[in-house]
Amino acid sequence: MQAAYPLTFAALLFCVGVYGVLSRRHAVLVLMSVELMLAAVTVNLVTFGAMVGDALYTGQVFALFVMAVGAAEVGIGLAIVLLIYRNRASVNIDDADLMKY
Amino acid sequence: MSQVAWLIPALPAASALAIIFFGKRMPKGGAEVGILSLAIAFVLAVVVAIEVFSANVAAVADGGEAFLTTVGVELFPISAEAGINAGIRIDGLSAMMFLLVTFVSLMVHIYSLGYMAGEERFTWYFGLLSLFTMSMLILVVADNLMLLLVGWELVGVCSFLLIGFWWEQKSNSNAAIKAFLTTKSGDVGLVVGVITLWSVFGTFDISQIIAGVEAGAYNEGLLTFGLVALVLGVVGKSAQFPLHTWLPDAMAGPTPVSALIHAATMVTAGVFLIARLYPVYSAVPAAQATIAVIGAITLLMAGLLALVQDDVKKVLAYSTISQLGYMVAALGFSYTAGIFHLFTHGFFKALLFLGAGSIIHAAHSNNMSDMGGLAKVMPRTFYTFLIGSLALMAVPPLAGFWSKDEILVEAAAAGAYTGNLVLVLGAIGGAITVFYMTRVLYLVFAGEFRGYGHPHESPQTMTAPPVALAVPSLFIGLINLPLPAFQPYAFSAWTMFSTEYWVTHPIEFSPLIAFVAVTLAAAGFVVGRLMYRDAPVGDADPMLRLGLPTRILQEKYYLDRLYTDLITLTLVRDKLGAASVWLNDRVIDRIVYLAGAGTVGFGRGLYDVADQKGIDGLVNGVGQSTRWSGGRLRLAQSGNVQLYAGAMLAGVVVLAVVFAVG
Amino acid sequence: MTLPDVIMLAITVLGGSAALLVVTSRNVVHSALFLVVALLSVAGAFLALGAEFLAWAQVLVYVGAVVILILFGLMLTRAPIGPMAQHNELGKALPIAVSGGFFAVLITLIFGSFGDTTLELVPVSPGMLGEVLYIPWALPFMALGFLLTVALIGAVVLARREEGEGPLPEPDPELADVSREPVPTDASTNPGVSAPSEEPAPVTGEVTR
Amino acid sequence: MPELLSDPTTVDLFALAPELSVIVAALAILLVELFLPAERKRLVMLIGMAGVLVAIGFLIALAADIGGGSRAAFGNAFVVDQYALLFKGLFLGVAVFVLLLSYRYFSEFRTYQGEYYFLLLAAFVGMLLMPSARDLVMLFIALEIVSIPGFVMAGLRKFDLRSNEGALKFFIIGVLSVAVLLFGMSIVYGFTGTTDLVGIAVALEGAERAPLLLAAVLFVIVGFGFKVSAVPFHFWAPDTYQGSPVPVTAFLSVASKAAGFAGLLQVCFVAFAPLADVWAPVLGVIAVLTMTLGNLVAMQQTNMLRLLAYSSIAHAGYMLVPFGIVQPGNAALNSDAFSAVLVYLIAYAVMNMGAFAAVTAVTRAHPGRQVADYTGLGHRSPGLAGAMSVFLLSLGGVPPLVGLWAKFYIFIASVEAGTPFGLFLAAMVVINSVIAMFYYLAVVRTMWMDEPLSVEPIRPGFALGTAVGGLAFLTVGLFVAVDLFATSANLSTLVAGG
Amino acid sequence: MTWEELAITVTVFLPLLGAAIITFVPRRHEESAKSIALIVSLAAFVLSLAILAGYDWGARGIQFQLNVSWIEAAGINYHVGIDGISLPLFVLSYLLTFLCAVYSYHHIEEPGRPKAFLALMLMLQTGMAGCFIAFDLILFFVFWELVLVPMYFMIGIWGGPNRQYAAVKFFLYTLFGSVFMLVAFLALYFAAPERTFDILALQQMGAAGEFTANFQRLAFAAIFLGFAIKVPMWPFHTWLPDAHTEAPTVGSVLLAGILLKMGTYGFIRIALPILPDAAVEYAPIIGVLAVIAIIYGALCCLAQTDLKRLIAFSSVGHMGFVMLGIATLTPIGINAAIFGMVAHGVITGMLFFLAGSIKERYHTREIAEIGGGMVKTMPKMGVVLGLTAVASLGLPGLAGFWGEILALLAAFNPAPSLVDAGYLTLFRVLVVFGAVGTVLTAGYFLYMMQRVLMGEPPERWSEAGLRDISPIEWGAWMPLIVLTVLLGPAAFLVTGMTTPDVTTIMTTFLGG
Repeated sequence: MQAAYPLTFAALLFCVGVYGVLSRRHAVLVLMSVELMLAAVTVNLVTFGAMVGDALYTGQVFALFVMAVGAAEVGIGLAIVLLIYRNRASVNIDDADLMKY
Repeated sequence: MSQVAWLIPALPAASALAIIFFGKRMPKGGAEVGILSLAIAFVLAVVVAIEVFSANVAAVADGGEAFLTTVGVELFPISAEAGINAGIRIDGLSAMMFLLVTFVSLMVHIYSLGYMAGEERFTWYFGLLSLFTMSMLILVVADNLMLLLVGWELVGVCSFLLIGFWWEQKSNSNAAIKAFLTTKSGDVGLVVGVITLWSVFGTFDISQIIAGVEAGAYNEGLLTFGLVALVLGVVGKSAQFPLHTWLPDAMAGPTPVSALIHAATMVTAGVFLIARLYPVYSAVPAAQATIAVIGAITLLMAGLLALVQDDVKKVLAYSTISQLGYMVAALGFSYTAGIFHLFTHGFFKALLFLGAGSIIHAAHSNNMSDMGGLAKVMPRTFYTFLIGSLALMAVPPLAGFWSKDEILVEAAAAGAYTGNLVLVLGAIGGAITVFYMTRVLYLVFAGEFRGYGHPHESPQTMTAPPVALAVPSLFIGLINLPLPAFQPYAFSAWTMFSTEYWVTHPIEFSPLIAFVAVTLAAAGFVVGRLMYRDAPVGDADPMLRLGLPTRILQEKYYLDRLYTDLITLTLVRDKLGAASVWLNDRVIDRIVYLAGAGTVGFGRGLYDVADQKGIDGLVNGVGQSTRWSGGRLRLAQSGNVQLYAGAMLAGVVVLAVVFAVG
Repeated sequence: MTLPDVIMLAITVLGGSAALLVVTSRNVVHSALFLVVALLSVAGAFLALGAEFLAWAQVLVYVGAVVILILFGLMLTRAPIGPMAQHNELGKALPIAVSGGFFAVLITLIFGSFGDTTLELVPVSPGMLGEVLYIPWALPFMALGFLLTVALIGAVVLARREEGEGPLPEPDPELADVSREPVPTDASTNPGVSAPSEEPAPVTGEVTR
Repeated sequence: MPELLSDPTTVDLFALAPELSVIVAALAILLVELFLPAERKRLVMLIGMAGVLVAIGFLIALAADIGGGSRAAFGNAFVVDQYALLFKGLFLGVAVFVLLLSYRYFSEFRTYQGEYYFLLLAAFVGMLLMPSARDLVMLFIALEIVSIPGFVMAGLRKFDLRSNEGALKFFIIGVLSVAVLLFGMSIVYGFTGTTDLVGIAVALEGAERAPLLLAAVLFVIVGFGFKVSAVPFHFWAPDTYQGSPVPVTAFLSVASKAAGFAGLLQVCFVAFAPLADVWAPVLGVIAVLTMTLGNLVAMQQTNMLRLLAYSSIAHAGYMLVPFGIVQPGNAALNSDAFSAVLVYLIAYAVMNMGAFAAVTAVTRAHPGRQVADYTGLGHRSPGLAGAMSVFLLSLGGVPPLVGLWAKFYIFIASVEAGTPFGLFLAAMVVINSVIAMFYYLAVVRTMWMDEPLSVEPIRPGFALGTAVGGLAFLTVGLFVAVDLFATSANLSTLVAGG
Repeated sequence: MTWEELAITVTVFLPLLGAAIITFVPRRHEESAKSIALIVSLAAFVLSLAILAGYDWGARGIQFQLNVSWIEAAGINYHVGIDGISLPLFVLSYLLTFLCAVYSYHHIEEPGRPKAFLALMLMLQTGMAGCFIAFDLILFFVFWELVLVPMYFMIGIWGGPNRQYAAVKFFLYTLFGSVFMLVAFLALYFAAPERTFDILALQQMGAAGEFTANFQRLAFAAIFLGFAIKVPMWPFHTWLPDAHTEAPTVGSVLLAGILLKMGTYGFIRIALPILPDAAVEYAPIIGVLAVIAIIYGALCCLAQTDLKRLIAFSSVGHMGFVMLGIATLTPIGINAAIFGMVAHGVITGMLFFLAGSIKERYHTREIAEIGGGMVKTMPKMGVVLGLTAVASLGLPGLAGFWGEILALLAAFNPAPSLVDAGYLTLFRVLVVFGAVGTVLTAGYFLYMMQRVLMGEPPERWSEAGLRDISPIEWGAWMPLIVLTVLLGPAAFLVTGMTTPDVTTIMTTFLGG
């Protein structure tokens, strides 16, 4: 299998995630996009793990860790979003500009 | 005895300290300490003089070396090899000066008892007098130029304090400041001169300098520059032309002060300095020529000014300047003539000033216009004043004749351009002197009293000193009779600095010059008597009706206006001072302030323009955002987290490209 | 073009489009569903690459737990069922520029250096992975455990409702303009202690250039 | 690369002692807090403090034990050497003071005090792991352990919208940069085949410089750049500092920034050392941008915390300067640059923590956090104002205080580099410190030379008082004894140890 | 550690210790702070006298030397010692601080708070004294900057009307200068064959010509800027009038008495010996700037209406003479400079004390408002002011004279290396201008004395019953008055100490 394909898939996912983070109004959507980016990283890691083929399967172990951390971050992200929602009844990131300059 | 001659300056110093600290509590307010100390000093001076003069006479007789003792100690090192030291140098000249200074100062002390009686700051006055005498004696006795410079400036400050004694009136303190600043500007020359001599000979010590000159190993041009610079100092201190304007104004001080300072001692300091360095001057003809010329100009210029003065003290002041001109001119070519005239002039000019003091005290005014007819009322003062005037007018048997005549003889002997100039101007000057003194005599003593109140003879203390001074005015001339037989025992021998100079420069008597001088004097007397017999005063005074010349003389050749108004007050203080302050506050300070404010401004500017216009502009330029109204956009920190994220990732992308390429 | 290549390409197309739909769909719930498809395609990629354990882990963790969590999140924040304006005030210009730029850079670089390398796939069994995981990678593994507990507690602290104890969140007056019904407050809960709340410095105070 | 362990049982627990004691303390706090009544909950901090002190005890024992050498655990994935000990000492020291700061501040929150201390200690565990981690995976996890509690703590003032907003911004930017970091790490792993730092360095030595690899190196640096708040990644700092509770701001500006630098140091000076000629100039430019922007914007601030935020960004700029002058292969210069960063970090930690301690004291009396609250503080409570002046002047680099040495070392390193770029950096440091003097001096001036708003003095209370006093003493004391930590911080142990 | 080595460190850091003690004095009995300050400054002064007594006048080279490493990572060591050049200023700084402590027993400007004021003063003293005994460039730099903060606070809090502007100006001016100086020190550190900050070692290297010509030119330029701002030399002096007029009395006494001397001392100790070739190149420039300062300072004084500002500008003039002495690069010149510094410290310190007391009684510094006649209203104060003013204008027989005359003397034939470089005529022109400067100085001082001392006192003051010099003031001023009079004839007190070491330092320039 050509190594480039999974890598392109990962890159595609990553960039779509970036687009999602920058453009969506809804905070939860931003979280979803972050998940996409992390998923992209895991694909990348597995591909490189296969390519390198080292005894410790570093790639795959690392991917596993990334997934765990991703899950943890979603948890925190949602907690923050809920907190903001309860205080302001709106999860629109544009309003979050109380502090500036 | 000369080893311990340093006592002479020490005595007045001790008395000065005593008076300043304990004067108030003394019965006579400190005056008695002053007089006592000076009396002892005078006695010591006489003893030293006898020792020195006899030694010199002996030296002349058996062809030995002139008397000279120097005792010195190093005060402090200024570099590994050089140092500043203080010491005394006793020779004929200093012995003579001891006599003159201590005697005149003693007379002034006694005289001041009466004159200054009842003065609020009586003790402070006597303290200053002692302080002044001390500094003059330091100047006289100093064995190195640096100590001489110290004495020189101390004398300047004391004269400032004495002239400005009644400093309540602004005019007095103005006069004092004027005196001090003019002499101080002269001192610039002195300082530069002393430094030049130091750099030429590598030492301040006078004897080493003289030895250096005789040895002949020195840089000719630099030495000339140094000596001419010293002359500038002399011009300032001895009130020669052009720095003479301060002396007449210095009359603002008490008269005894004028007598002491502006007749006998301080003003002669300049002449003394040239005499002290005579061997050096004689080695540099250019320097001697300058001296002669300056002396000649001064004696004539001052003499003319004396003609139009109404204030008796001002007349005497200008006459002093004129006589100093004589001395300086004399030193152009003859050592003995110069210092002899200095010696004699000291006595009779002090006498005249003390007399003038009594007159003013009696007439309660300085101006001759409200005096007159005082001969009858104040016989003792009149006779002593007369003797003084006759001596000044160089009437033959008296002191003035011998010393002034000697100058003319020496001038004639010297010949050449300067010698003849001094001879001619000297003679004319003599006539003018006689003329203005007769004017004074007639205006003050002849005719009726024009002032208010009724004058009376001064008390004993104020008439005794003039009498004491009258004696030397009468007979002092004889000590230097120009007869060859008498010369080895005469004044010239006493004060010579080297025997071979005494041999090569004898004192002769030329009947022709004597005759011419006396006839001129007589003519001056006759004209003076004619004009002033019936004491025409005020605008009736013939001299005041000469039109332009009178005005020029009254305006003192406009020199005063040039100095005080133009240079010191307007130009220096107001214009330059203000200009430099303006430069300081407006220009330099402003530049720095702008630099300081600049950075803050630059910071703010950078922050306003680059920071938020720059990055925001770029980001928004790309996005054709509809909702991004002008109001909302302000600064890069716009609070919108996605903008942050966007800016950050844009940065990452740019950096990635740079890295990839890099 | 071997079989695995074909599979991989298919997965790329499927996953890519699903991801695009996640970020572009107007309806939030639809995005969540498309997210599931995207993550499943990732699991497929793992299988294609021989990481079998990872694939199932992916399905279990992401698709199972995370997406459900996100759906709960949407529900709790009462996200509107219908379509909503998706784009924030930034508009689409910046995001497209940045992500497009990123993608272009990455693709060129990837093909630059890995264009021709081929992977010979050695399937990694869960046993082999497990063996490696608990000895050499023991420290990161334990640390990760600790990390998860911390994240858990952090999330609980933030998300917990506060009426029970501690200072009640008085609405920030300066945000009075924001339409929100006040949270029911019973005055009895917290006696005297007043929290050092941020006294409402006027907005202009806060905002100075 | 943690090679295969022959004998799994020999896990060297002693090496992990400091981390373990802190973890135990954290967990103990969680348990004990349940049984304490509301007003007694603040005593929980004492347990935390005990844990930290025990950790310090272990640290000293470890230092005595290895004395210069190193001690590996988990197949040298976790190495304890002089470099690691220095950093752990710094972190634990900072932990003591953050705890002191939080004691009174959080006692009023009455609710989640236990959780706060747990999160705080957890973050410190992460930091303790960071310097000993010698491979990318462990670095990433340690970084996460530090960041995640940071996100939570930043939002702890739940009733205050600013705090939530700060947390949100911190979270989004944080997660984004972690994603970029991971992406970079994966590519680096792809190229070098290993995640062990020294292994990477060895692999990079020979490898030809593929553009993707260079980009990956950048991505990894970006991850740490965020933590250190260097310029393009600094946007979160001002808002988060202002929003979060003051002790947390202190924690963020000192502790997590130090952790960022610990990671960056290892990554740049060890892993990517061969590529130094690529990333050094870029970091140098970033350093200058960070310094200048930080100082210039700080000049305009009127909110005290935002001022300190921009000031800490500026200081991050100063600390990045040595990264800009690294030259591949020039070991002497690199080790000087390395120790310059360490010295600056330690000095910065002391003076900045002090400044925040003083700000905490003042914020309790003036929640407005405006710079104007400090006018006339000198008359109200001279001790506090004195300490604050010491910290601010030290941040400005005035001599009798440790700040001078910090800048001095940076200065020496950049002048020693001899390259025109080094001199340019040195000049920028000089200009920036003069500009910085403007706003530090302005605050000091308002404290002493203006009339106070109200006369009643500000009582910082015992815990905070000791923190402020202790740090002030350290700021002056370290000036004299700068030698203590200056020599021990050198590159050789790190490179050899790995 | 024998007393020999410890003496200096104890003497320098005792005031700092005193300052610390004072800060812990509780606010209730703040008055006791004054007595503590008095005791500490007296003890420090006595110690400095002990060092003076123990100092071997004949010997050359450094005595009481202590050289222990401080930060070996950067090669900085705590190298202290004292030699003929630094001893007079060292002792003078202790004398002035002690007198200031006595003076501030009753005279602390309006925000009061003696605790803070005295602590700052003692801290200032450590900084000042430290500068003169440091023989390591960085140690010198640390003491140099240590002085900045206390003086900034002193001017900023206890100063006159626009004190804050003056304080900031003072702080940033000196900071700006010192930054350049630090760059130069580092350049020296790196250029030296084996890297060291030690001044003595660098002097040997300088003499041996280790540094290339244009390196020396650049390094000297930077060092020149740092010191010139402090002296202050002509174009950099604009901070001085503001700082002096706004500073409290004690502040301006110490500022004029000692702080200005740190700049000139720096030239003698660091700039000249370490960079001899550059010194020769820069000497004429320094000479010209010095003479401009003399003339410019005098002219500005003529136009001043504020008594304290007049004294400040007079310092610019006097420091001009000191710098002229230094510019000659001859032993006599340096001797003149050091003597000038000590004399200026004593005289101007006294003048500022007087100005402070006059302001306290007349509540104004405007000469016009004082209106003259002070000798009548306050005779003792008048006489003392008169004496000090006369000493300041350089009356021989008092302290001010030797500094000026010896500087002119030295400038007349500067060092052989300068003569070979063809600057002989330039220096001789400078001598003439310097002499003219003395006349201008005499001018403005007499003009000041006329307006303040002489004339009839306006009735507003004559009945105001101004009290004359109080015992506290006598106590604070008597040593200075005695010194002003004593240093005239007994100048060996200073030159005796300085001559041996000055000759060693200046040998490099003696050349031929």
